Amino acid sequence: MSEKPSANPNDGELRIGVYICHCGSNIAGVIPPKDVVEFAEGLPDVVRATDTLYACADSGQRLIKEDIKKYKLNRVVVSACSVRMHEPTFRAAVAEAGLNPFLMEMANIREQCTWAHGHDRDGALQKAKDLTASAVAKVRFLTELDMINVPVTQKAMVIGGGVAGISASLDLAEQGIETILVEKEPTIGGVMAQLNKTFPTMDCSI
Amino acid sequence: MVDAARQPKIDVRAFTEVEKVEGFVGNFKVTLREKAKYVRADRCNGCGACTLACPVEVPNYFEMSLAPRKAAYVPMSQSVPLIYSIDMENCIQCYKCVDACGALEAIDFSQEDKLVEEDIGAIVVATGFSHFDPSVMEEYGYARYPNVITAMEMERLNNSAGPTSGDLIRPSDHESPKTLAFINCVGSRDKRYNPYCSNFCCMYSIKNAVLLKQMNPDVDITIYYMDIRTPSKGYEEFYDRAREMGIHFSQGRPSLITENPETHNLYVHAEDIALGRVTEKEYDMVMLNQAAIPQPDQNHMSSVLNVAQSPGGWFMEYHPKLRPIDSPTDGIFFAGACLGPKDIPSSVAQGSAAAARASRILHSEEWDIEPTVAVVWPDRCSAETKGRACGLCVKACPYGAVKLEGDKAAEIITAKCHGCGGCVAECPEDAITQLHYTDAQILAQMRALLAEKPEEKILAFRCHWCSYGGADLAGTSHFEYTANERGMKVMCSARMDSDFIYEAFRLGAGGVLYSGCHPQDCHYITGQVVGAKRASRLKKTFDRMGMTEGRFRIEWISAAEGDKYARVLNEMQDVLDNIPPEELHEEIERLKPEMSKRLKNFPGVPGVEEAMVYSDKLVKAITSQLEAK
Amino acid sequence: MSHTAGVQTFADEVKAVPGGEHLELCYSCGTCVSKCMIQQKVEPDYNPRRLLRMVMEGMEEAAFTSPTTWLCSECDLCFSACPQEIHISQVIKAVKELAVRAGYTSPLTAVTVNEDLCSGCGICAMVCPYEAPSLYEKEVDGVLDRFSKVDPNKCMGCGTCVAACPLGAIARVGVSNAEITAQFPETPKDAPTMIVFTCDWSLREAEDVALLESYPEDEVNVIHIPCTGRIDPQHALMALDSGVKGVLVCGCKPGECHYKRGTDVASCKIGLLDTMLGQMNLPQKQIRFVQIGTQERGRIREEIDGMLNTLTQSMEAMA
Amino acid sequence: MTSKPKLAFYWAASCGGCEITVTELGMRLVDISEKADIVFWPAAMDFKYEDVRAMADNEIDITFFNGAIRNEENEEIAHLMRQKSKILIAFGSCSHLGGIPGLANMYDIESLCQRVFDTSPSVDDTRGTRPQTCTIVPEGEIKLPALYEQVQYLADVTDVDYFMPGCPPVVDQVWAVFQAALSGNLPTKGSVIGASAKSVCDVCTRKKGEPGFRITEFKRPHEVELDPDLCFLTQGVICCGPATRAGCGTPCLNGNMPCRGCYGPAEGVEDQGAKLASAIGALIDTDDPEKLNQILETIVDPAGTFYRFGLAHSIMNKMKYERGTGHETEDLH
Repeated sequence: MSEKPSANPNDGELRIGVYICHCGSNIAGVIPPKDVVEFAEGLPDVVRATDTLYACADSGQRLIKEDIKKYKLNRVVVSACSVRMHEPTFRAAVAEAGLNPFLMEMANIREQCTWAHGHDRDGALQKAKDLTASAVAKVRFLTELDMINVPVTQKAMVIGGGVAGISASLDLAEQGIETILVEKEPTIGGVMAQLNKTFPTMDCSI
Repeated sequence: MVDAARQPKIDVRAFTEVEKVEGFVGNFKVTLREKAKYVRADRCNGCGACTLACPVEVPNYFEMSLAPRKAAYVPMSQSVPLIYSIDMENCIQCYKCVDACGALEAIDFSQEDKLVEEDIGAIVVATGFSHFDPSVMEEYGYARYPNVITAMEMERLNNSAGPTSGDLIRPSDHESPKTLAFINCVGSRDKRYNPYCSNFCCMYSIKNAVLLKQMNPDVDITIYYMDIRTPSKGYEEFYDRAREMGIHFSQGRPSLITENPETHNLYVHAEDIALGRVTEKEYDMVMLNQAAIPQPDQNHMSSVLNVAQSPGGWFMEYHPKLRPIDSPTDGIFFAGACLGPKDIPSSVAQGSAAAARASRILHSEEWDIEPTVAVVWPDRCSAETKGRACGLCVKACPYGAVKLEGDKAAEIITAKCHGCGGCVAECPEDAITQLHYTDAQILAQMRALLAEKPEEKILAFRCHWCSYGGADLAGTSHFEYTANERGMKVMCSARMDSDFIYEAFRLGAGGVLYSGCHPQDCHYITGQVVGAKRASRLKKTFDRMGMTEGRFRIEWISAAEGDKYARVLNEMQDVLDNIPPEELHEEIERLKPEMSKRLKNFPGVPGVEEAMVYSDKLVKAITSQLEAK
Repeated sequence: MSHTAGVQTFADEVKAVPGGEHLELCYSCGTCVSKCMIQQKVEPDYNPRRLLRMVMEGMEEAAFTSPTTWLCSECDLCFSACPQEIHISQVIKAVKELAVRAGYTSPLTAVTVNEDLCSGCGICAMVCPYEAPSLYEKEVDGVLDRFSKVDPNKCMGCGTCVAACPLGAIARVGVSNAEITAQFPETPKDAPTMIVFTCDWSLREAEDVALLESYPEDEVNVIHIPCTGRIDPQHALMALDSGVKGVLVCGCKPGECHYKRGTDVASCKIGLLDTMLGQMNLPQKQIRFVQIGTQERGRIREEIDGMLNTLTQSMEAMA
Repeated sequence: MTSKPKLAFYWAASCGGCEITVTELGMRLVDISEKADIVFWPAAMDFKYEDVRAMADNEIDITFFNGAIRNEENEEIAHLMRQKSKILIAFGSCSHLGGIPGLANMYDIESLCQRVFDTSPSVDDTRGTRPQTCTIVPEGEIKLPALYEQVQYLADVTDVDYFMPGCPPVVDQVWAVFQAALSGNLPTKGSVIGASAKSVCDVCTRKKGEPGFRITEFKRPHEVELDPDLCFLTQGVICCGPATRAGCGTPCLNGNMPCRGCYGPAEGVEDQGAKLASAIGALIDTDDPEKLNQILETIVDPAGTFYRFGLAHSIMNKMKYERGTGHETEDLH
């Protein structure tokens, strides 16, 4: 990555699609998604804004993929849940539609909005709009990126020689993976080795 | 156990500790400390002659100190690996073991701890759990009453390989007890010690009761419980069987055990919930089913591995439902009770699960990592422009990923860069940017969030790994906080550029939260340190400016601290609520020129000016919509 | 149970009281019931766990008439034992306050004030662990005079005020000065007679209580008082003056007093008395205060036997 | 021959303050002398014991006897006055309860003598001088009354009709008693006269402690700036008022000093000091034995504080001297 990054990556026309997820009643039970859609429609460069019952469901992903083609979208905003939840899902979806996955941005209007402000509907709605606008603002400046490939050392380490560690080591080793099993005590076995017969088989634990 | 020892692909390194973990998925470098055993593994044949010869006896941890071992020892006869060691802390160096070992010459007093480096593609962490020490619960008299024992002690006393060859006896008089009480939830489901359910103790006490009853049907066993939890396959049936065998179950948590000072018999005081009556029953022996607790060195391991801990100290999974085996660090996985108390079947299952997660990586030649790395604009770097390298980027980088030589512009070694953004924020020339988190992107986001009534808003900068997770947890736990919060996410607090904070206040933000991981949890080793230093500098600057205390706040919030995230935001809202609006307005206006002064170079950062132009358009679109309403 | 939104339910009222906020956390483990001694010693239907349940279920009437509401003396043994950290005594107190407001009265016999003797010094009001006595003013023969009055719903009957009242103006059936001194034994000069003043709560085990009665009366004479807060140094001195050779006061371990502070009060008083005996060059160990913890099963035997031994030995030495 | 009632005053082991109170009656003494004859008053007039001995039994109508019984002479005259008087009044704290001299009962005679004749800072005598009951001088044998092992109060040695407390009794009360006595209006025998039944707190107007008030440290009056409107106890200063009989007119309280207890136990109090320990001990706030000792150590001389005037009258005194349970031979503290 030695080439000079472009300061102005967006020479072409910007076409942003915005998807507001209901997440069943998780989001829609607190705020009307349609209001956010209406708001998003008024934002610059947004050519498509719509709500969807479950953006992460097949139907939701299909909608986004079809829209990318139909509306020639080159940026996507998904206002739904946490990036820790579904960022990989939507990145994969836009990638399937031929868009660089890094041109998709999520706004977290569930964990960090409707769930946290369930008793302040007006506040939650205003926040959902702002978070969506903020994602729209960000996608304007997103650039196409490629994942970085790194080589993999095909060797595992398992830390802890109790029953979980032994199980993991055996499974790895039986797949042919070199595995180092590290145990701080002089013997592996962990707590299990100290036990008398164990449930449910009532056999010796060792 | 034995299978593991026999499996040729498994290299068992017992008596070894993990010292350091560096690198990233597919490319970890792990430093191990192989502790000196004073016995050469390549020569020891496990004959045990050294143990026989050794004159020193010390308590054996493996037998819960109920039996001694020698200073030359293996913890148990089936130890894997069966290599003896000399416990140098207790060894009196009489060298009798050396004589006993004879021609094998396996004993080597010159051994020292050895540091070994290993290249590893993926790591499974299965460090297990420890046991709650019930002596802190004075009401049960453990460690004062000889006949009150723990479940682990019971395991050894009842074990044919144990110190009594499986004969259960009372410590006070070595008689076999006729009446026993088992007490569940000792130190668990107890907010004074550990609030969580310890998961396996119900089945565990039933198992022990059944075993004892099978050995001796005359023995009378009462299990005191609050709830019996038998959620897995076959568990409830086993519980039924225990009841049918005549094991007594008494619902009600004992509040007190007293002892007859002469007979050392014990009296368990409890309410029989079904009767609503207090009972005081006499027993020969009482077993306390103590809670599982995190390993004593779990905090240490957490910082070695750079992984976060849940409340209570267990390791924290990346997502409790969707990625229950993953750590937040790609390539590190968890299995077993280090994540929380777990029984054997679940631990085995998690071991397999972790192996499966890890083998995705280990079976690949290459692995993808996020491209959110730092990139230099060489024409802005002072090394190139002024021939004078300031070196701040080098100082900020926890990974040594910045190459700075002579008067050549700094260069980022992409393979080493983990993408914390510390160098980007530290660079005084704004010569470095971070892909996917450029100044322009962040500025555009901020301006959108502060488009309307900024003085009412609290702009919250959160790092991706901890505070953003904390905010998520606040939501999933439905800990409600002020809806005036407006969240911004960057990868690490190191990326939270002073310019962003000045800009937020220049735009008129009511409050700004600067939050990231606790120092020991930081995903980027020392990223948090870089961020924290900057934050405290900012705090001092704002104090000097006369900003109301609490409008700028620094908090370290882990992904497990949803309650803290909510509390901090609500406290910040209180600060704003307590400033009369006209005073707040006056303060914001008064400080704006101060902020602008400090932002004079900001518009020159590539992309920033464009972001300003664009966000003006966006802000107009937002405000006009609101006005239309 | 109608939990209509917005309406303050019984449970809500209780939860609003400090300490009551964790009410709903109670999972009915029964620790409080067996930690407390009231059920075993006084009232079989005493059950804090069930009272909490009644509150949760909105059973006002049942809660107001439950003995638990009235007998809890806020010793807080249960609080420190509760795995859910519910401040049970404060929940019960809240219920009691609501019950009093609704017109219910305490079934306990409260202390009463004799206004002919009361000088309005206010010591009773200060020492009471329950704030039951307070001072009020009324006109007597045209002059405004100050007296103490006792709120019978707050008084738990520990007798701390009875002992503290300098003028003997406070009394309750069973614990008046006259009733206590009337129990002093006729003392043969040559017998190692001792009096054991024992509070109602420090001996948890039935066998320890039974032990007290097992000694010959001319050796160990037991006087039951509700709480060692009732101990009056005057009585100890009067007993010794009457020929008793030793006085053993048996109370609860600090922090375990059934009436919050009676045992602390007793150790202050006995401490003072001990110092004064020393100043008079009188033997100090004739009066002994033992504070017995809930887990000290059998300790009372050691204490009594020990004192009897000492008394016998010193009598033999004198003879 | 006069038909006026006869009065007598006597001063035993005491400071003489009680006699001064009588003189403080001033012109009212003239009134008294008009209505009664003073037949014996060693402090003011030249009467001899022989004059009294010469009187018929019960010839004196009322004797005001102040002072404790400390030596043979005190006791002898106590018996004499009893014999010659219709009414014998224990006048003032010393004769009522033993008073300040009674505090000597904490010590044995030898250690008292050591203090007085050997170790007192103002004494410079290494000869070990001790008072002798009998000394031969050229003129003959001189006798001094022997000191008693303990200080007693009047009722310890003879039958007393009335008790008039105070150190000293206040003038107005003395006047009131004279009037009552001369008009034959004294209450039933054995009563405390010239005082009220209730305690000093009854007439004290200071603000009392709030419920739950606790003492964590005791202070002596000079160690603290005392608020004249607050109960002394709430300021950590020991006040004997709660167990002390009222009637003094509260001169100490008016002077912002706590009650020292000179009027003795109020009605209902068996033992003034023990009762004060019971009342004040209940105000201490601690459950920690070490802390308790620290607090108790801030009470300098508890026996002397709580029994300042009544030690000789206390149960402890009885235990020590009558029951023989005292260990007189033990070393002093």
